[in-house]
Amino acid sequence: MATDDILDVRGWVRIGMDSVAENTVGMSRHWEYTDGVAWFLTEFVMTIVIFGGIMSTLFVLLWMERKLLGRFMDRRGAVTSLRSLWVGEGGVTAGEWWNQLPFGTGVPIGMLNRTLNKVAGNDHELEAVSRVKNRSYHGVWWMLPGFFQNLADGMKFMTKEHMVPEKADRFVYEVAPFMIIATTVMCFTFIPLGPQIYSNDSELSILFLMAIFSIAPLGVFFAGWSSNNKYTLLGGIRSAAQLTAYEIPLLIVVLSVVVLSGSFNMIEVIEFQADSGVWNIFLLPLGGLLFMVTMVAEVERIPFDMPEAEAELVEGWWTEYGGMRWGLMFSAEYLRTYVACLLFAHFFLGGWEAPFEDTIPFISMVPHVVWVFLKSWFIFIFFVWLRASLHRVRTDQILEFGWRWLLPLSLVNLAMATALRLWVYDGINGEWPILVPILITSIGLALFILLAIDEDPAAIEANTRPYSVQTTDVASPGQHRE
Amino acid sequence: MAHHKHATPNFRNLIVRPMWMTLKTALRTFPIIGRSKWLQSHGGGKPYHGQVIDPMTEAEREMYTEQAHPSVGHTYSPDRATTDVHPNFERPVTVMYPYERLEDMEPWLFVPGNYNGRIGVIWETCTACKACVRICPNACLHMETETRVNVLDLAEEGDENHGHGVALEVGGQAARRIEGSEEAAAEFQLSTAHEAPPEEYEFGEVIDLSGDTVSVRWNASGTTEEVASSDLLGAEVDIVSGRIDIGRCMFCGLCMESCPFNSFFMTNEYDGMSTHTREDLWYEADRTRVLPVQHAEAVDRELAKRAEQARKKAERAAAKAAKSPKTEA
Amino acid sequence: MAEMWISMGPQHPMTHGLWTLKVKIDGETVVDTEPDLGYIHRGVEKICEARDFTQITTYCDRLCYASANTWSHAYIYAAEDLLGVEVPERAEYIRMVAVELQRIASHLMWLGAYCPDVGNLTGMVWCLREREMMMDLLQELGGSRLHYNFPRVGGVKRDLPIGFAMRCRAKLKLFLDRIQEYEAILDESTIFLIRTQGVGYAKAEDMVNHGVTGVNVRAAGHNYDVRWAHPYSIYDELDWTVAVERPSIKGSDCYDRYRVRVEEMRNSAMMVLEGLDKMPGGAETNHPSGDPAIIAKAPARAPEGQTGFHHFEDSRGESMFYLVGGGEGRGKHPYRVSIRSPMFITIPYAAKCMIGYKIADIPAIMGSFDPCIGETDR
Amino acid sequence: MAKEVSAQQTADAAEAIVAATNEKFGDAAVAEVANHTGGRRKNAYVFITVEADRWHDLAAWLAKSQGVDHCSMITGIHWPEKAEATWQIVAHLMRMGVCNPKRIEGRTHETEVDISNLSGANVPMEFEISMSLPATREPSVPSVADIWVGAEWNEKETWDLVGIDFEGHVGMRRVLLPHDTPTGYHPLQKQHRLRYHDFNEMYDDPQGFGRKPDDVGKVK
Repeated sequence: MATDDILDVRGWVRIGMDSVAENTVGMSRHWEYTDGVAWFLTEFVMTIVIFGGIMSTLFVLLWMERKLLGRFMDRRGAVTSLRSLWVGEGGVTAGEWWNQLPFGTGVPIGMLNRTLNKVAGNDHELEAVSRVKNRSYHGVWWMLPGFFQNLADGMKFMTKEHMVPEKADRFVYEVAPFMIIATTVMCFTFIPLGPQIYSNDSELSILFLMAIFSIAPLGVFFAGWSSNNKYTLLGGIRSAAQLTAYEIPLLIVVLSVVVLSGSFNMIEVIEFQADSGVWNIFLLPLGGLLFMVTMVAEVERIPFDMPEAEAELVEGWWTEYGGMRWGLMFSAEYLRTYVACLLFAHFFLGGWEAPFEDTIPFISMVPHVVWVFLKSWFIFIFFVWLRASLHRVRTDQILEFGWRWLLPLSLVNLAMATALRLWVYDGINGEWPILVPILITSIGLALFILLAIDEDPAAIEANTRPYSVQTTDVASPGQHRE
Repeated sequence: MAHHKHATPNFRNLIVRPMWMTLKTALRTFPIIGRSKWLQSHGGGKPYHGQVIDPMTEAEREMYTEQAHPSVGHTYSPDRATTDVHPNFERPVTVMYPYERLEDMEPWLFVPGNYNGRIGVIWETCTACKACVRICPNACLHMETETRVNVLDLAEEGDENHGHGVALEVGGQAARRIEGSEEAAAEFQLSTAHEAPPEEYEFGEVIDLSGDTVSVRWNASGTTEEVASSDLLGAEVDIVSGRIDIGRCMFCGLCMESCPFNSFFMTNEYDGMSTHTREDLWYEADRTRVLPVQHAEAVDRELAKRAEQARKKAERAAAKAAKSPKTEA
Repeated sequence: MAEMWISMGPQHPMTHGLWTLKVKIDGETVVDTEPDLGYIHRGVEKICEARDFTQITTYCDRLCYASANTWSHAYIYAAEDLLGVEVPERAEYIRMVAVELQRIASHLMWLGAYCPDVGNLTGMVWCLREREMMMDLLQELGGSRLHYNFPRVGGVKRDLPIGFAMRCRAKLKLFLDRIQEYEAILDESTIFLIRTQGVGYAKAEDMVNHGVTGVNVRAAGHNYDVRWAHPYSIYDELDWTVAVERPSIKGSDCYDRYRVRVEEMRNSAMMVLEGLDKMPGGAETNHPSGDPAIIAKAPARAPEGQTGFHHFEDSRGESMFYLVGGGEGRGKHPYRVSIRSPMFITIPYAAKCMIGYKIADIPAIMGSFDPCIGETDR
Repeated sequence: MAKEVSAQQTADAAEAIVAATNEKFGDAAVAEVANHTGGRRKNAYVFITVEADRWHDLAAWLAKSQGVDHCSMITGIHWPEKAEATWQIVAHLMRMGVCNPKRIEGRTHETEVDISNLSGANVPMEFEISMSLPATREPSVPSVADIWVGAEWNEKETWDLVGIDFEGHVGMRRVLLPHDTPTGYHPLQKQHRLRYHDFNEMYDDPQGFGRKPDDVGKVK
């Protein structure tokens, strides 16, 4: 059913698990369960593969965030390079901890350390750098300077103490982080990384995904309420209001994609885009834009950052958490951003289908999982770019924008999707006439450019401020005293 | 004072303009594309760091060559443009401190006389006048002084440095040997004694020098006494030890300005002054050193100045002596 | 939600310093506010009573640590009024250069702190990058980066260093281009305009009655500036226009205050460039530090009964020193030093201004008044 | 517009105010034109000495008729050795002439001020008003917070640091000193002397609450 791919992970795993099951259960007297056991083991191994793939590439996301944000702000971002693992002040070897390992297992580590110190040690051709014994700062670009900084930060959280606020609602306080983290990680079961790399291929996978994805706001509200801190309470309420306001337009946009692709199964959505040869972004440009905006609000990133607003709520609903709970919640936020990027890639950019799949000869040699990751990281650049350049919108402005603008637009988008599907796709026995995507994209681009260069000449010339500002009737200062 | 032309809240300003500006800033940091013209300063096309100029104009170069101003031979750009530590980053503003030092990159910020860094004292030329102790706002300078007879005064008649000691003058200090103090000092064993060494002189302030007798007010008792000038020796207040509480010092530079004998310098050293306890922040003479070159230069300058003053004073005394016999005769 | 008091306490990102703003909120709306100052009261007025006139400059540097030069010059003008000292022409020009560079650095520090208040970290890093350029210039003049101890009674500590004029012109011309980059991310960003326009209204007459002065009053549309109302230094010889916002009936809001400060940065840069050209004796010459061209002889003692005061246009408002002569040491120390801090009076007014707005507007409004707590608590 | 207010304009405005004040408050207040002694331009300003109890009337009159709209600073000075003028209060007022923009038929007008021909009541003017009280345990002066709200925090600070009370001041409290400072402790009074704290006692009990006898009860 899915396109054949040279990286048929599920096939290999299935074969491996079949032989395992036969040699074990098959030999015993419960031999008739062999197929069941093999199936279970395959699913189990595939889930681990997906989990491993996501967790390791999450560090790419974190690293991109720090370095890109640094570049947007005209600085460098984290630069500690891998060399710091074996380099210290003048080749110091951290007390040669490997000698404490039992049965001499530490010896090879010691040897490796010494050779690495000799090969890529402290000295450096630049006099200024070697004078202060280049403590792994001066990393060359292919050593990915700064990549392992996030790993180190993550491990640091494990060492931090977990303190519960004094009068906090203990049970809710402990449950909330795990609700957020568990549901966020569960989303990845329904997201395929490749044609044969998925942990679950159910008929209604998108429905499940969206359901699980929207449980986390409940955990956020629990965390905000239970930390017995006025600021976190405010943060929790703000996040509850914002996430409900943006859940509905998000679901409608996802519905429009499902309507266009004709099935609730994530893999079929991608197959539809592959078979019809047109990515959904060219059919529903408005849908793509709305999806991006609502996803930014869902994962509470800068333009819609009110629940965690530094300026007045310090850290919003996270404030009272410490240690690994805070670390996991921090990574849960980035996991949710990663889910958003992957969904955008699957819904709108044709999942694992290479840009010009059938035209370029050798492009199918590249395993499809590479395209999935490249597309989602490309989308993540937009998330970081938004964070670097926009300011924080006030809560009431967010809600007003959500209800008054996004909801109607998502309905318009849904209408467009149904019209496209029923009249255009089904009408002409099941494939897109080449003119339709070109027409829709050009109209969308024209509209965007028109809006982008629109200037209010009267406002420029009169140099007044046309913005009619609705302000609550402000009590004139000093009035409240009497 | 008009508003900014495009400051109207419309779709264009919602995302397009701010994101375009941050993109330009990001693209400028990449090595090759960062230099392209359309990326340069916003709407101006001028180089992003400003013109790279030679810091010394022609006129300045000849004027200041002899002081060898530190910025000779450096190129200058208003916003730091160069780094050799990080070649694959186009224009770093941040100075990667331990690996790059600002005084190597921008020496004109650390011209020795202008920068208020750690205090450096030439203890040899200090005459314990306590001008710096009085001027310090935070009272972080502490100085122990002692009234002593200058060793040159003890030279006998024939000795080659006779007559170079401190001359008696009004307001200065004078010393008279206490009877029997010579023998007591001779057999005093510093290593085995349990009490302080015996006083050899008693010191007093000279009130006036008219005629041959000198009226002195003894520091110890405060009584004034007429003493024959023959058995008086010149004495001076000398510094024994001084210390600076770097913990309190705010590096304002008033002590450097108030020192009449320019033996007080603010070196351009800004790091390496941290310690673990407040006691270690009390810097004795050993940690308030100045660079040897500067030290030697300052000592020579000061000694030359004092020799000049001594010579002028001797001439004046000679002239006065030459003039006064006329009046007597 | 019932009304509750939350305390935006001493350590809070909104406060730009160490003070508490207790806010009574009903849901998201601010109902009542109560400022609580005095956390870093160092008793500068009491210390100055035991220091002589040169030493007090170092304490006045530390009054407002973001604009040290403006405060030490405010004190020096008051001390010269007390001791009756005439300052040479070149020293006045050098002081004007130092004060205006410090005004730019202070406004840049404010803009850098204001951007994260409204949610954008990029603005902060850009503004502090430009502030580095200004601090380099002030480091050449004063000797260190933040506290300069630069003016002396009767003149300045040292003449413009060698090559300073060339570096100053180069940096200021570059700075005038860089301001446009801030405007691209602030003025031309709808979210910034939504967050600041129509927020924190303050009428001109209300403000003056409450003692608010300086940039905040000029933002309400009235052109009042101590530099032309009670002229001191050489502002009359430079052709500069005061940065005043266009008046609106509702008074000034956060966006007006932002506009006035950006315009003032441009004016100060132009003033310094012009001052360097018109410097008597040329900006390239370098007199030794005790030279009569840059410092005049000044009496060290002020007998009792002699008083001196001076209003000074600080980057945050109108600061003032009132000195009474005749302290210990036969007048070497002042008997009483009284310091008027513009922010000590503006912060209670700004706290009242917030009533009726949302919690998210508190940092926007408070930040737009540019509080500096060092001078508030003295 | 001209670049600054000329010395002549300031001097004439000062004369006018001094004449009006002397004529209105002949007995209670003595007004004169004084000049700054330092700086390039010896600006003129109005110096008034007034009796403490008539201070509120003078303030109200200045605010109403002379257009003084801004209380810059109120300073309290303690002269322990002068028996008849132990407590001196110096108020610095300012006439800024700042007004809301006028609104004529719906359009808000510029408040463009042509500095060169400023005259009479809208020339900016500095005032220094000094009043003193004989030696008393509770020096108090009528408060002007109701005329200029800006004076409210100045008066709080003056009471907090110098101990001069202001009748009619709503909500007098300590603003600069910690709230648990013992009552009657006002640091800027001359009996509190600055001491040099040597290194080992630098950080303990700098204000000397621990070492000094408790001031409870003794007001001054």
